[in-house]
Amino acid sequence: MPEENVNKQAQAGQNPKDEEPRIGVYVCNCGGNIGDVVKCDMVAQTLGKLPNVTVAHSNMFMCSDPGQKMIADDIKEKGINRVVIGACSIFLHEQTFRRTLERAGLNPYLYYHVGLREQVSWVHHGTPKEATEKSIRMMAAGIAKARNMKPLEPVRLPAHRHALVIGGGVAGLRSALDLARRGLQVTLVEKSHYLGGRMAQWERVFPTNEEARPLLKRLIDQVLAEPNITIHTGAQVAGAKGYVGNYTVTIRQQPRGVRGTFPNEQGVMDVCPIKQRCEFNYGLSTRKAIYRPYKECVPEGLVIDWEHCTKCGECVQVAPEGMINLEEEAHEFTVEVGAVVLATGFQPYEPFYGEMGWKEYPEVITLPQLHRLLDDEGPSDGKFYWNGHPVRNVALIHCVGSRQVEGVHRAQMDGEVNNYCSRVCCTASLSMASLIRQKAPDAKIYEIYEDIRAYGRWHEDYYTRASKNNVTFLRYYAEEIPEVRRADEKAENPLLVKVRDHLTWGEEIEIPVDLVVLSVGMMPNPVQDLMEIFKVTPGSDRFLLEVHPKLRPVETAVNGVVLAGTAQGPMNIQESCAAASAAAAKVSALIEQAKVELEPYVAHVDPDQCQGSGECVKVCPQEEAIELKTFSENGRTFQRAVVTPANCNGCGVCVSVCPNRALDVQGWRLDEYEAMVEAIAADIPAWEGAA
Amino acid sequence: MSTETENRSAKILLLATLSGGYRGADMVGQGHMDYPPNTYILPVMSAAIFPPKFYIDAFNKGFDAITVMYSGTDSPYKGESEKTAEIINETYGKMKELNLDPRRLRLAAICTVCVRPFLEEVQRAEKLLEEIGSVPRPLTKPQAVPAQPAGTQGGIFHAN
Amino acid sequence: MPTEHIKVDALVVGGGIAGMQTALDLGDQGYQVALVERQSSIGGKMIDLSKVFPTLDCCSCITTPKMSATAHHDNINLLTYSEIESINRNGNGFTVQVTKKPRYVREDDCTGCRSCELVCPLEVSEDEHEFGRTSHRIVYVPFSTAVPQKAVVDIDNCIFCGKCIQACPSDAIDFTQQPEPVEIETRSIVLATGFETTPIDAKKEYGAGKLRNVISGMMMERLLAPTGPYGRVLRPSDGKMPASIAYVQCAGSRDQTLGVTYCSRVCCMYAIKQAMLLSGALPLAEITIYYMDIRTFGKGYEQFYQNAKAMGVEFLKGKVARITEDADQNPIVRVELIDEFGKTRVTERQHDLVVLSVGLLPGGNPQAKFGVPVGEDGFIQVPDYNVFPAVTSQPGIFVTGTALGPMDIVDSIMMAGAAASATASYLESSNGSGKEAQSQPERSVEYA
Amino acid sequence: MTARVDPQFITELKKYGEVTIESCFNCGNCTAICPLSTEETPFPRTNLRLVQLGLCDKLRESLDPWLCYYCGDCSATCPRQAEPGEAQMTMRRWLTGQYDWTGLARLFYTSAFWEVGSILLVGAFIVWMFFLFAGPMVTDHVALNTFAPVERIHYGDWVLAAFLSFFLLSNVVRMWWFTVAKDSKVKVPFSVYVTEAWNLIVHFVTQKQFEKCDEEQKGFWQKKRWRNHWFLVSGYVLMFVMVVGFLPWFQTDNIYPIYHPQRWLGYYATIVLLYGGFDILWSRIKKEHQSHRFSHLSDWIFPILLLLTTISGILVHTFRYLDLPLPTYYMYAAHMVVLTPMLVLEVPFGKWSHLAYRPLAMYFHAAKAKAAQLQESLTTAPAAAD
Repeated sequence: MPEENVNKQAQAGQNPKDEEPRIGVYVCNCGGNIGDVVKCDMVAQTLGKLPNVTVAHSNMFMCSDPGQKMIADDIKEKGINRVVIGACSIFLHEQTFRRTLERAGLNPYLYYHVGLREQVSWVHHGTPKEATEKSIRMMAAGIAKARNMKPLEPVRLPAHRHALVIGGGVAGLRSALDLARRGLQVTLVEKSHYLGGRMAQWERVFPTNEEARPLLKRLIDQVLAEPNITIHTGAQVAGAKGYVGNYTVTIRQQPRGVRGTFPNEQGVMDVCPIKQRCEFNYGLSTRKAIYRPYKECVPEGLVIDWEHCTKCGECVQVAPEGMINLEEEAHEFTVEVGAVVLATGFQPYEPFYGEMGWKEYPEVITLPQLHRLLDDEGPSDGKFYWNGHPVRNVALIHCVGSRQVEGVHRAQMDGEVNNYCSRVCCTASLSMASLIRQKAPDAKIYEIYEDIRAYGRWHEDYYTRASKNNVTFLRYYAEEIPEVRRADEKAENPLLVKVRDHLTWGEEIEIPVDLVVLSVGMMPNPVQDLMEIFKVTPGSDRFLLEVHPKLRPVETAVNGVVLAGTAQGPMNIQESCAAASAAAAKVSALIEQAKVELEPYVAHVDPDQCQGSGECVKVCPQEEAIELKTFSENGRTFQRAVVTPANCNGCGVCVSVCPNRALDVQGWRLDEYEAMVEAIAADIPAWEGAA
Repeated sequence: MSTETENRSAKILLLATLSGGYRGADMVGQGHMDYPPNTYILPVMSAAIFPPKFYIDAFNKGFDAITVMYSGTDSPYKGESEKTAEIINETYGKMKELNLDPRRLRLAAICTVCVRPFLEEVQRAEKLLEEIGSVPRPLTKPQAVPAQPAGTQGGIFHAN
Repeated sequence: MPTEHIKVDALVVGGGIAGMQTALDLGDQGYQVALVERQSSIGGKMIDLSKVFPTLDCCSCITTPKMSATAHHDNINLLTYSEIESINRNGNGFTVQVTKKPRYVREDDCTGCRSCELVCPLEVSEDEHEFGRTSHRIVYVPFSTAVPQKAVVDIDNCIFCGKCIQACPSDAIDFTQQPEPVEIETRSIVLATGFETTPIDAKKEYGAGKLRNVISGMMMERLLAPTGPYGRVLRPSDGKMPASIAYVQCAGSRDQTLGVTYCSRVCCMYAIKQAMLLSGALPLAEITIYYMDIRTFGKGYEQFYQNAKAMGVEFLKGKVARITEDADQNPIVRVELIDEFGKTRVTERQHDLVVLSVGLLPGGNPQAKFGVPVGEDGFIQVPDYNVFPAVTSQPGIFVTGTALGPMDIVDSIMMAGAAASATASYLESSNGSGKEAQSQPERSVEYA
Repeated sequence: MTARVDPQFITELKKYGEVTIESCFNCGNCTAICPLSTEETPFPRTNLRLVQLGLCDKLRESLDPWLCYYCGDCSATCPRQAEPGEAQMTMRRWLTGQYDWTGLARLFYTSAFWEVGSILLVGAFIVWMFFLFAGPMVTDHVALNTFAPVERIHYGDWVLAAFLSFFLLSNVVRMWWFTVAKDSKVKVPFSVYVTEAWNLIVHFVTQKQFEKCDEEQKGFWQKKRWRNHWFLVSGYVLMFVMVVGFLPWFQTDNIYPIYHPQRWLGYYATIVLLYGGFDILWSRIKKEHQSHRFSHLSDWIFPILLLLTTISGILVHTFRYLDLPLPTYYMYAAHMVVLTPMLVLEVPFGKWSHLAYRPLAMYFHAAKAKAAQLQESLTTAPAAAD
């Protein structure tokens, strides 16, 4: 923290412009959103009579250019030095109007925003008169605060031109690449021991029909070629300290146990006595405790599954000397970064036991498993076989784990059903249907769906092509999910799917099949730990929440932490890449200049009031945010509290304990609140609400 | 009925944190749900800045119920939730001295998407005021002024 | 007239939401950006909309700050009412010839006070179906939230009475204005050329645009917008408040007879959004949405759809085959429906107003002007759609927003970020600074 | 009741003609655009769906494909260009094959070899018959009744009529069996067959459903397809009646005066047959109308035979006028060679049969509807009395 900034802070607080408040009050109709309920003209008129209010206007759109111009003109021409605006939510336009003030030459913090839309007109539409009165009181409170407001300067901090990308899937890789090419340092951490995430497990990606892994490989190669990117696989974030521009992140890396590659890898795997479910193939095959995640995985080479390894040492015997070290320990290190990209990805929905026959019948698999099954490098070498027999009849059931209905579907652990659409499963299923047709030209393929959501560019072509490929479509009613059951002993096909088909006027259709594929939806990867570390929050669908879906779709409420890819919600590869790039653009804009500006909402000590009681230091929960310093003046030494703004997050705990009222959080001062409370409770001058 | 009485109906103050309750309140607005207009929401960065005196003063100035809507343990501020709870507890003590029903002050954890809990909190406060009426002002120690019986709002205002 | 020269890092073509956001994302990173918009105000299609799904935010409230921020950004040079004439590759950069069309109002002097508009004696109506901004005076400020807030003269209809010249307090009217050439030297170009909607007369079976009470979704946006023509929802033929409104989905998408095979991606959501707004504006109206598949795929969209259902909006599965009208000009739709008992029937249902959920068609002609290839659907085709969606086959030219295919606003804003990132990567690379051409992996990709 | 599906059925149907309805995504546009589809009887999507799912028993029991007169609107407006119109045409061929117990119809539709071969065979048979039974060729003047004595030809006609009636009727009975008798939902009482019989006549005579097809056009002369078809049928029926019923009156060596009705009727029938036959072939060549874009072999054979019959008939007539005996006799024989397969093969097994099945389908459909109505009134009547 450079000293001059602290001084500037202190100055800003200590020497407010000593001038009479001249307050400009503006009431926005919001194109009727507010104006239809609240009589904005009357609000402005009434407020105009309050002391210190120089102008009071109402306008159709305050946020529009003419609206903003009106404010700027008043500042310049009428000497307005405080602005109070009643408009939509503070989260939408506080910044907009601050910039207006700034452009007009006024300190942007001499502004107070009253939410008249979300908190008045939209919730009191039945009582317009009371809503108008409430608007007046809320605005009057704003005016009261404005009278006491002081100009503030943002805290300017140096920032590391270094970003941390968490997650080495396609979104993380894409973000890292963009950031690095922009000239920023990037640290990429990936929990597993290989890069590529879920995309590596796909057989093919739509809408280009490219094979997934070669496409991914090209991206990984580009990432590896960037000198600015440092990659840590097997690594997880263990903790973080700091703030935007200046995070110190602790990373814990699991060892691979194997150093590099060597020729006899297969032999090493063969001797390992431990057999485990292979996650890469979604359990369709097994692997050893020393294994290669998949054939062309990056980084190459074997990995030890520490959880299941018994350290029997068989592999060490077979491997070349020194290549395997079973005693390797996890280690921790820290990186200093300016911003964090969360690209933590998704996991496929795991159906409940018995949900459409899942786990109850071995012939029921999920769509990700089908990807593995049809993959030439998959457990059946790409042959469409199940249990050793060619699959001749297959049904793909859509919306398993998506678009769930309360009361029809079983809820997750948190009591909620997945009522969202997972976006990718329709086209993914359709593309798989065409792939099945290629592999098994005579197979009977059924797609059992609610709505076909082939929304994206070229997606509809998959639907058309599946139809032309003689895939039979059946449409089920949301309330009546298809039933999967065991066929008779003698039946040719092991399973029966029963659907009430909307397209066949509600007829009940029975389909004998060899394999049922559940098109499972997406769920976010469990990242509770990261949410706690970075203080980001999930939405009601459990995916990480953006600030505003339209205005700021990749940013979180925490400055310096952005979202990329499916951590935020279901997306396909193209959308993940676009989102990841957008996240990179935001990070670049934030830290590219090697400095970050922060809101000045930090604790401030009034040295005249402070008696050096030290109460504040005792309660401060932040490290090195406030301390007692000894000063000497005129031969008298005394102690005063001093704040380090970069470390203070403005929690205000110190404010409430100060016996001398010497402390305040800048911008949110206690005396301002007292004035606001008084203003709301006070009588309204010349209020003619009854008229 | 005089305009004064009509204007000075019971008032509820909601101190809502910008990272929690205030967004929740916005969410209620976006859902176009309805709640009574005598609720006044003030945005606060952190609920821990208010000393007990602030609450007592607010009751004195004309509020009849106060709900602090903070983010609870989800708060972005370390220490906010414990400290706030501490302060509120301390305030209860002072309210008792002033013969103020402690139910008038509540601390509620309201998240950014807590639409239903928000509405429930508002309803609870409304119901409480229906039951126990407005705050008798000015606030004094119980021995000075006998407890006001719960009556109509207008009656209380006239009494003052 | 001397040619004005501008030198920038990136030229953004199109001032809709995608173009504005790309310009902002580039400008925020410190690059110099020029934004060229053909219309007299930026804002694109988005500024015409009423509210946005799924948050139901007022659309103006979201767009105007972006417009304002774009216009006021230190690093963004805004050229409205300007056409790109030609582009020439110049080393690794481009020289772009732009013509600033004459507004017949000096931009620097005009304060947007509208005094001229008040005295102008003539009013012209735009296309009857585009009752967006119904009619305007000959000299007018395009709309109340236009950026820049400057008047423009509709010279073809002007009778040169001179009243505006007298009325203008800042002497800004200038009938002698000529097209101004501007030369932009740029290192990169981002195409945000946007989309058009399916013309209302595209489909013969839907009345070929002759049925007065059959309107497009875009027109309904205007009816619902606070700045709309009537301030409320009235039907065009007789100004009656419609008691029954029907939405015909896929009226311009997924229909090979129109040559459009793709899904336009936004129509389901905008129909549902309008239905919700209508049930607020006309609480007694019955709203029916005839659909083939409801595609509410985005974040929060499915819940939005379920909310609409719960609010009583009727969703009926069936493609409307024909729309006719009765003697009172009430539209009648003919459709095959499967009822809840599973019986299928053909039925004719009369409504007061029918809204065609028209689709998205490619806007502009990026292939001819910029030499970027387009796909069969007419939207720009890129070599690596999945991983580098914003990078075109022309080095230094990037694409964003609906120029790349139908998208909603969220996806456009995401895409804008992606285009900004791709452009920044290019500008930072040796290619962008003029050493060697950027090489894209050459490979043939089969699309769908 | 649960239905089992068979997606392979469509490949079976494809043998009967151009079928691309696997592309159909069941939007229902075809049904709603169809001018003949009604609230109670929606089609063609219902038929398409039966084919997609391979519910062939249900398709066999359905009358719906016959209700379509192929205006082609469904195909023209189909958003997926799945050609529902042509699929229905194909379904009609398939149904004809299903009704026909001999299996010939199926062979003719699915094999060009059988279709053409059998025509040649019948033609050869007629040539052989001429060798066996033809009279002497008088060469100084035309004496057709000496070469082909009218009573022998008339006997032949009757045999031929009996032959084709037997097959046609037996197929019609099977049609009734599949579509009416097997329908468990409705039992048609005998009285209804009688009261609804007028449907058969009306639809046969007026082809009025066809008229509805050209919905957008108004007036008899504007509705070209219906008008031409109606003329064609009238000429055909007239000719058939004259030849089979009144041959001695029609085939005569006396030339009647120009005002005689025999000549008028003959000329009328000839002109409309000639025009109709040409019109069909020309449209099919030009593919101008939606319904002519796809042509199955069977669509060609019948009009070609019809046209050849007409042309040869005209030539017989002309040669006789010109008093050219030998050309008249040879042409007469040729006339018989094309006429016979047209009647024997096309009427019960081929394209012609739709002329019978369509009005019958309308009749059965009306009868079933009436019966269903009666059943309903019986079940609801006591309830109403309560």
